[in-house]
Amino acid sequence: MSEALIFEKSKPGRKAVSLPAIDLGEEEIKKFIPSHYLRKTGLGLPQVSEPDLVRHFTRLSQKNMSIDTNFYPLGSCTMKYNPKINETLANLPHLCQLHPYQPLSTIQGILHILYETSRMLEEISGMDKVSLQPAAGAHGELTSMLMIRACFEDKKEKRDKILIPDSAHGTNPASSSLAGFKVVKIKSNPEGEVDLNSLSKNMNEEVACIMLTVPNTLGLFERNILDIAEIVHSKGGFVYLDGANLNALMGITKPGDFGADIMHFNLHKTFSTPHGGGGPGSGPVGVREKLVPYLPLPTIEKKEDTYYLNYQRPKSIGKVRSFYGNVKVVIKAYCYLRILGKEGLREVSENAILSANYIRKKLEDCYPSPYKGVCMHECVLSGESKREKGVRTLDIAKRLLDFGIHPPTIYFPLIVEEALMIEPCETESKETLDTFINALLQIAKEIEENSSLVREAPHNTPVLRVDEVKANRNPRVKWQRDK
Amino acid sequence: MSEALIFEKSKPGRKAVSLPAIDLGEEEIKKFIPSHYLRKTGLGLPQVSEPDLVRHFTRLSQKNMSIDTNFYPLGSCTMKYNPKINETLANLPHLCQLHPYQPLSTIQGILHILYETSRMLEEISGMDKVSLQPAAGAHGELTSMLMIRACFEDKKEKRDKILIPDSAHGTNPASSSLAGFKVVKIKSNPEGEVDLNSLSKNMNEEVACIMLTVPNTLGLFERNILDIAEIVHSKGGFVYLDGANLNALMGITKPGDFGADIMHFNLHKTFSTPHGGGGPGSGPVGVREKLVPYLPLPTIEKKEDTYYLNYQRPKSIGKVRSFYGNVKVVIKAYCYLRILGKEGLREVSENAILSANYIRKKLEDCYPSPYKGVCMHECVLSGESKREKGVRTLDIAKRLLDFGIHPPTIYFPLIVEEALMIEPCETESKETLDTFINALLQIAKEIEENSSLVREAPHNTPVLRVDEVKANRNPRVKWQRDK
Amino acid sequence: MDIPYIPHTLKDQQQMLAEIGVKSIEELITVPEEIRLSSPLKLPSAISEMELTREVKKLSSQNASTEEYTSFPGGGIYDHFIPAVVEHLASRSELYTAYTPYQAEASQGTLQAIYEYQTLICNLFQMDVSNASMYDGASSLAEAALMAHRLRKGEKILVAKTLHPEYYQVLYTYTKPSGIKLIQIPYTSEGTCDLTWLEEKMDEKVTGVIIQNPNFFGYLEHNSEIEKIVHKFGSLYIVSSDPISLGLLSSPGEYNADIAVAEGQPLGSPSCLGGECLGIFTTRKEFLRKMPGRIVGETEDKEGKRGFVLILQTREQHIRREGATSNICTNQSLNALKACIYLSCIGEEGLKKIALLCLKNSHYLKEKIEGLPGYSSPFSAPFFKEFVIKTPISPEKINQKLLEAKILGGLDLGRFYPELKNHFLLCATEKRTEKELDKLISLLGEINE
Amino acid sequence: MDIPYIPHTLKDQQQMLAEIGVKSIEELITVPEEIRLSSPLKLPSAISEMELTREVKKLSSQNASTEEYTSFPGGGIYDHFIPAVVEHLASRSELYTAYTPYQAEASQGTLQAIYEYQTLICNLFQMDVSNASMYDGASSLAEAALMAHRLRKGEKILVAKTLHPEYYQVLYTYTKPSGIKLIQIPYTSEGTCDLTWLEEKMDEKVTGVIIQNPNFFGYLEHNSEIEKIVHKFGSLYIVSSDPISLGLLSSPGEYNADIAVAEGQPLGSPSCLGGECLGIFTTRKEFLRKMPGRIVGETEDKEGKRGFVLILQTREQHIRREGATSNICTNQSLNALKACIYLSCIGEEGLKKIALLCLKNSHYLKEKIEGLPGYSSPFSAPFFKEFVIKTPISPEKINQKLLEAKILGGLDLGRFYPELKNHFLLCATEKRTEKELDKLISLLGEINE
Ligand SMILES: Cc1ncc(COP(=O)(O)O)c(C=O)c1O
Ligand SMILES: Cc1ncc(COP(=O)(O)O)c(C=O)c1O
Repeated sequence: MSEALIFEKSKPGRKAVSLPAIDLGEEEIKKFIPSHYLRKTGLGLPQVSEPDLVRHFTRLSQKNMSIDTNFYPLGSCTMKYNPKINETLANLPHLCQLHPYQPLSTIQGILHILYETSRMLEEISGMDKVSLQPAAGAHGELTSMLMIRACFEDKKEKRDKILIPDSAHGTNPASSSLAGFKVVKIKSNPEGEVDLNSLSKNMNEEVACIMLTVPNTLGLFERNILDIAEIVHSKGGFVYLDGANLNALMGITKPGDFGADIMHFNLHKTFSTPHGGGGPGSGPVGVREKLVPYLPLPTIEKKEDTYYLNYQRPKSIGKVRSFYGNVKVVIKAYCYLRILGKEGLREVSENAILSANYIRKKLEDCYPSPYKGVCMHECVLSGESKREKGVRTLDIAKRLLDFGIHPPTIYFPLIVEEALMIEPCETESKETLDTFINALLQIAKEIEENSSLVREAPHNTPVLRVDEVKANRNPRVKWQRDK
Repeated sequence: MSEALIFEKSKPGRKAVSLPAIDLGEEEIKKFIPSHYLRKTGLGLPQVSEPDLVRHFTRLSQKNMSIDTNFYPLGSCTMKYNPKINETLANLPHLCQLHPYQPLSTIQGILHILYETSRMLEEISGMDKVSLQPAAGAHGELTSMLMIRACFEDKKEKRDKILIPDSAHGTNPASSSLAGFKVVKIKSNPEGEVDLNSLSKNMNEEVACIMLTVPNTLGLFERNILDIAEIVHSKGGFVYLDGANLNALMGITKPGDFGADIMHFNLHKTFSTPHGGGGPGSGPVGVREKLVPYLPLPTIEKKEDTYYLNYQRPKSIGKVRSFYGNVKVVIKAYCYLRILGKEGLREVSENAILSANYIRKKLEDCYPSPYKGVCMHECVLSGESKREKGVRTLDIAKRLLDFGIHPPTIYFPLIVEEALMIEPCETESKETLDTFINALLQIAKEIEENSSLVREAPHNTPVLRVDEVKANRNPRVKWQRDK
Repeated sequence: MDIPYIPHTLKDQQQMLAEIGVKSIEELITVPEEIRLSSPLKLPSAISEMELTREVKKLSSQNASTEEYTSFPGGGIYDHFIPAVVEHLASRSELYTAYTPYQAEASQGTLQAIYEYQTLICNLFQMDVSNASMYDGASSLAEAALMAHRLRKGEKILVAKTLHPEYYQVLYTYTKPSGIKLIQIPYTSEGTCDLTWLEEKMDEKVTGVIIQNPNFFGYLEHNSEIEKIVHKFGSLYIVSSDPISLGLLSSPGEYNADIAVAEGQPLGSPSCLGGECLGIFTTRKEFLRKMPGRIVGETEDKEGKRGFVLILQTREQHIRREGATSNICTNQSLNALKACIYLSCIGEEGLKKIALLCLKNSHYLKEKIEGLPGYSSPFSAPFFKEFVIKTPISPEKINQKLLEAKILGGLDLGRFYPELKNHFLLCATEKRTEKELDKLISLLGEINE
Repeated sequence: MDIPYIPHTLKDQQQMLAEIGVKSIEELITVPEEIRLSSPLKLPSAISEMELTREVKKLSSQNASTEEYTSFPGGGIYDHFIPAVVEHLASRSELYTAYTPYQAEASQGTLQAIYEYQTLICNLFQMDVSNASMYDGASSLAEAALMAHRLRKGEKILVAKTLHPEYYQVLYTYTKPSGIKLIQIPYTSEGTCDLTWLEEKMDEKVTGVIIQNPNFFGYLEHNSEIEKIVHKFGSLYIVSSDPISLGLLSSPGEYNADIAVAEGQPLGSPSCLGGECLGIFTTRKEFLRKMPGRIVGETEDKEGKRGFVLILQTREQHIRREGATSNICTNQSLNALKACIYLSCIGEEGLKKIALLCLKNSHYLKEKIEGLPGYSSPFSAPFFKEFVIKTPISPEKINQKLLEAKILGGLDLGRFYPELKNHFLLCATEKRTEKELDKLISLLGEINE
């Protein structure tokens, strides 16, 4: 059943919460605030009762697929299960009712958590120092590019290019360009890894860094990673690691050990914090020694068992957001790290790799991709072979919805036609993987036998396929009474 | 999609929570506990991962209708909205992590809440003292009948009968008989109220009390209530009030003012605490002065700003449950009473009455009941007129499910054939009532035009109509591996 | 119209009144004039959510909760670990804002969960059938006695003196109208039922024998020996048990109980001053139709799909009325749900682990305390997570001292057993750390006179 | 296999390996030998949920939270009342465990909620369009400056000195690569922007002017006058505003702002050390396609049923890559959801009430404090819920004293403004009671040297 908008449920006089009485008259208000400063018209907020409010959002919630209700193998997003204890603890009043400008003596407990989380991320990544400031992965990228920029400015080197493989995530080029760099695209070789020739040809003293994703977005570990790093380093560039895919590497290898100078983490991926319907995330950056001075303000430091915020860092790029990062997300990551411990993290990565390969193996014949062979934590297949039946990957994705499964990432990475990018995560059982595999095999059969079933999917969702063209042609971005 | 049982998801070795290590060997265990005391076989508990556990119960939850998602006008059950602030506050750690045998000095805050709730219930009902011990309405009834019994034993009067109108709820006779009384049924008159003749005829010195529901289960206020009380009192009997329908009376009249000597409340109805899928509830009992000595143990008392538990009450019927009642439910009722205050309670009842009459008026022509005219907080209609089309009230109820509406109570009260007992509650908007009204009108039309649509309903629920006969013939009350 | 829980606007009201054909709500109120209230209720005025929050938080801070205090009382309510998932899942509002699943098709969530609960409880207790919950352990036991009385008309029920005293009181209240005589079975220096006495007193007029195991003092009853004595006379063997103990100890089913009940609070419900109880009730298959309470059964929908539904409702008050097996209607369904989630979460290995942690902690504590000057252990039977200690001064005084160190001490047994003045009952669950245990031990050591 | 988050049993693993055709997971790891770790990570060992809970609760108790302390700091993060429904509804796990609603048909819950959020924000700010959230108020403002730069290539942006200093710092970091010059607008003794200075400095090379209103000190800027000055030169008027203030004060739309941003934390998110932010971003319709961030639009499904979908994705990084309007991908969607629920709950009348309560409390406080010997009020402009007080001794020392009385004092302005040494910024929201205000006043009275 469709759910009316909250505005359509509004009637003057209804209220959803009781508030204390206030006895301030017009005149008194004007004594405080001259009337030309006052708002002239209504606020345009709805007036509904609490029961209707609750029913509205509860019903809306049921119109979502989510980790807690569905398999959600969205490639590159590491949609792993979000442990409930993390939610409980991160919501403790003494953790989440703290003002950023309270005296340091009154926030030592939470600073401990932030500090220790950084230290653990350093150990996992082989970086020398981690900052928790960035609010998400892309923010971490931007922060990092600004640091690299600052470093070269400091060294008086003019480098304004960044190398980015053609398989990279869109935030990589976007962040680079936001930081004032020009993007140079590096081709992938037929194995789906960085083409060393293309790299060598493009690497020079104008290049500030290469942005690498390891494993890359095809789910493949860059086997020539040491050569890549060598080529870049030898010309004075930095190796930046997009850590979105760290879920493949924990306890197996460290970016710091294979040449990364700087990287970001996605706590909302690898470290199990929920994705919140789009955020908040947290995108800490980690750096090797030489980039430490440029980390954003403030850093959290410890001196004789007391934690403090260090703003005395003259070379820092400054602040990248207000206050100290997405603290609540970090608390959840801390809880995750403590529950898993040193033993658990490697198991996470190993099982993520196992699951991805199981899916790959079972589906690669039916949805062949140009890049074959063993993958890491995710695999990229392709719906290209279905085009001859007039079915596109988009249709396959929509049809999966009818099976109660959230589709993989589609049409990314760009270098695979009709890509299906599948990241199952270690938190999903073999039974769930089998259900998914069977659904995709079943869909392949349907494409053969009755392709319109697939082309017209979904059939069981709260709305059928929505008209995106119409939505974009004449954008309606807010509700208005008479329309 | 159907959800497998949790046992069917189990695999040896999976776990859903991490626990501390324990290093107790077989031998050490036997040092503490001789082996013949030890369990010989497995526990039969499932082994699932936390992600699978969470997904299981989350999906199950979506298979329910509930107040937070649907209109739920279950007559006699007062399915009103359950305010969220009550949930939040009742779950405060300092309220719900308390041991019943802690020193009194360490539980003064919660005793205050319990004490004040009793006082407020006394004022609302006109009773002299309220005990919060009973766990639900039926438990309150039993407690009350035991008190009446104790009182007459005390007075050395032998009275072993209880008068109960034929419209009464099943718990009334069941509780009476549990308390050792014989039940004498009193007929209703054509207006649906207690037949004074039948009452006079049956009232005598063998009768301990009459159990009255006011308004009665037809939603009608007993207009002769004062006469009824007079008849019963004049023969030395007590008037017991089943307070399940108190939502009609708050701030309008008090049971204590119309002759009730003893009564129970349903906090999970009138006072908005959630029904929990069947419980917990809370069924406090209130009494007039003469029955105070018999209240169950302990009572909560106050002496110079200090609260204590009083067990020094020699005439008490004793304990009716362990500890002090369904405390968490009481906290929620306290919150409700504080938010509504004296102003709000009357509005609650008035609006409940308004809504019930609105529904009655709109539907009584289509679903006529033998008892006509203005009702209080609920109305009883009948599907009897639809039988000629081969449709029963059960079918109508099932068809309502397809409209996203939980059906009213059906086949109760017993004195109305094919009863539809509708209690809308003051928390539902006119829009919701109109949706319900239109659905029932629509169903009436369907019965005329295509009655099998109704007879075969529901059509859109997680399961279609379930086979109750089969379920009862060969009861399967637990899952077993090979069946 | 200032109440967030009432959506009717003035205009809504007017429209509805117009439809009904009256001018005011007043006209709809059929309460006779002479009994209508002429003045408003004498209650406090409405306060806002913000003010209420402040008020209740302030009141709550006047309690000493286990959030800040270390807890050692047991006696029927226990400070066990509750995994975070339990609260998260039990707070799904489709579950807690629904009611009794009368309409099966709209209640499969609740019904399946209860069916799973029944299975889990049957498995754990090794009993054939379980109902969907009673009010608490005490009333569950009382209903068991009444059921026994329905099954075997006798004259008396023998009840262990080592049964929780409050359970005994409730049993007494419930059974009084039926005329059943309750006779208490004394305990020995082991801290358990006197078998010789029992053997002597048993005869055909005994409807049933009620035992708690582990008993109120924490000790293990001689369950198999008792079983033989009880069944020799065709009496019913009724047991109240701690569900956590069943992770380690022999189950009621194993020692052939006829009815097994329990307080289910330890399975995922917080202590809440004893106000979040769950009456577990199980019995033999052949007694199914005599059982009190609600029961969920498996069935199929009309297309053959598995579904669940309330069954055997003809036993219940809404159908059988004065002839019902019990008067219970609203039960403790949400606590049963919590138990279901708890047991599914803790799982086969987890419950064993929890039981062992209790065993270890309580035995460590007992050994250390009985080694302290002035303290001793009066009873000799094996125990699970609770035990009795004789104290050098009154438990009340000791507990007062402990309170200053943010410790909630043991339950003063003198309260229920005059002969056990200066004894207290201590409990150490899996939540107690070695540090906490040592702190208690060292404090007790300091208070030896 | 001791991790509750990994379901694979040993047997599962073996079956999967067999299907893949390898013998061990090791064989699947394509990481070159020479960079594989030879020893385990040097991290603490795994602990159990119970132990973690104990640890984190202990750590949390080392903080002084507003659960126990009375809060007077403001400066961008505020202690506003959050109705209980907000947390209840935002904890619906279908909402918080989903991701960006790329698949519209499986995400109508999130999409409709965002659409409602966009509408609520547009209405409150009286702006044409809103995106679906940015990281925080500061980065939102920085993105506004970059957008302005895309729209009007100029040389410099004038920025109020009364803008939150941390926002200024973030603005500086973000705009540096673009070469835009930031020039600060001084403030007058009113505590607001110097209009004479502004008029003087304005020219065609000014891309935009950035104002905060109420400003960082809490005072109201001369927004209409500024607007005239800014638009005279075709510059863009960019405003950062407190959304709560809009319940009472003139909105950015009313005073004709081109881009209005805000920190949305006051709308239903807890303070959380400043770690639960929400970047609100609104602008004019004609700039829609230049806007950063995600946008939800209304459309229809193929049967004509209303549905919602992400629109104008061609602006975004995953399509436009280096040419995108922003690099943002993951945003603060859950906080936008909270704002949506908060505003729907508080409603039309509620937000006005909240604003008035803030107004009343803060003015009461200010009047009383400036009456105390040694304290004075340096600025004269009207203010909303925050204001500046000159203190007789250093704010740090005052706050230390207040802390002993469980009060969190004002923000020491010397930290950001050397000229405002011995001044602090106090905030009184609707949550402050008269008693709390009086306590602060009386304590301040005691610390007048
Ligand atoms: C490979 C890769 N890099 C970077 C990002 C950006 O991270 P965020 O969304 O946290 O900004 C993503 C996000 O999906 C990604 O998959
Ligand atoms: C009229 C009436 N009386 C008594 C009861 C029994 O109350 P409870 O279910 O709380 O035991 C009910 C419950 O529905 C009822 O409707």
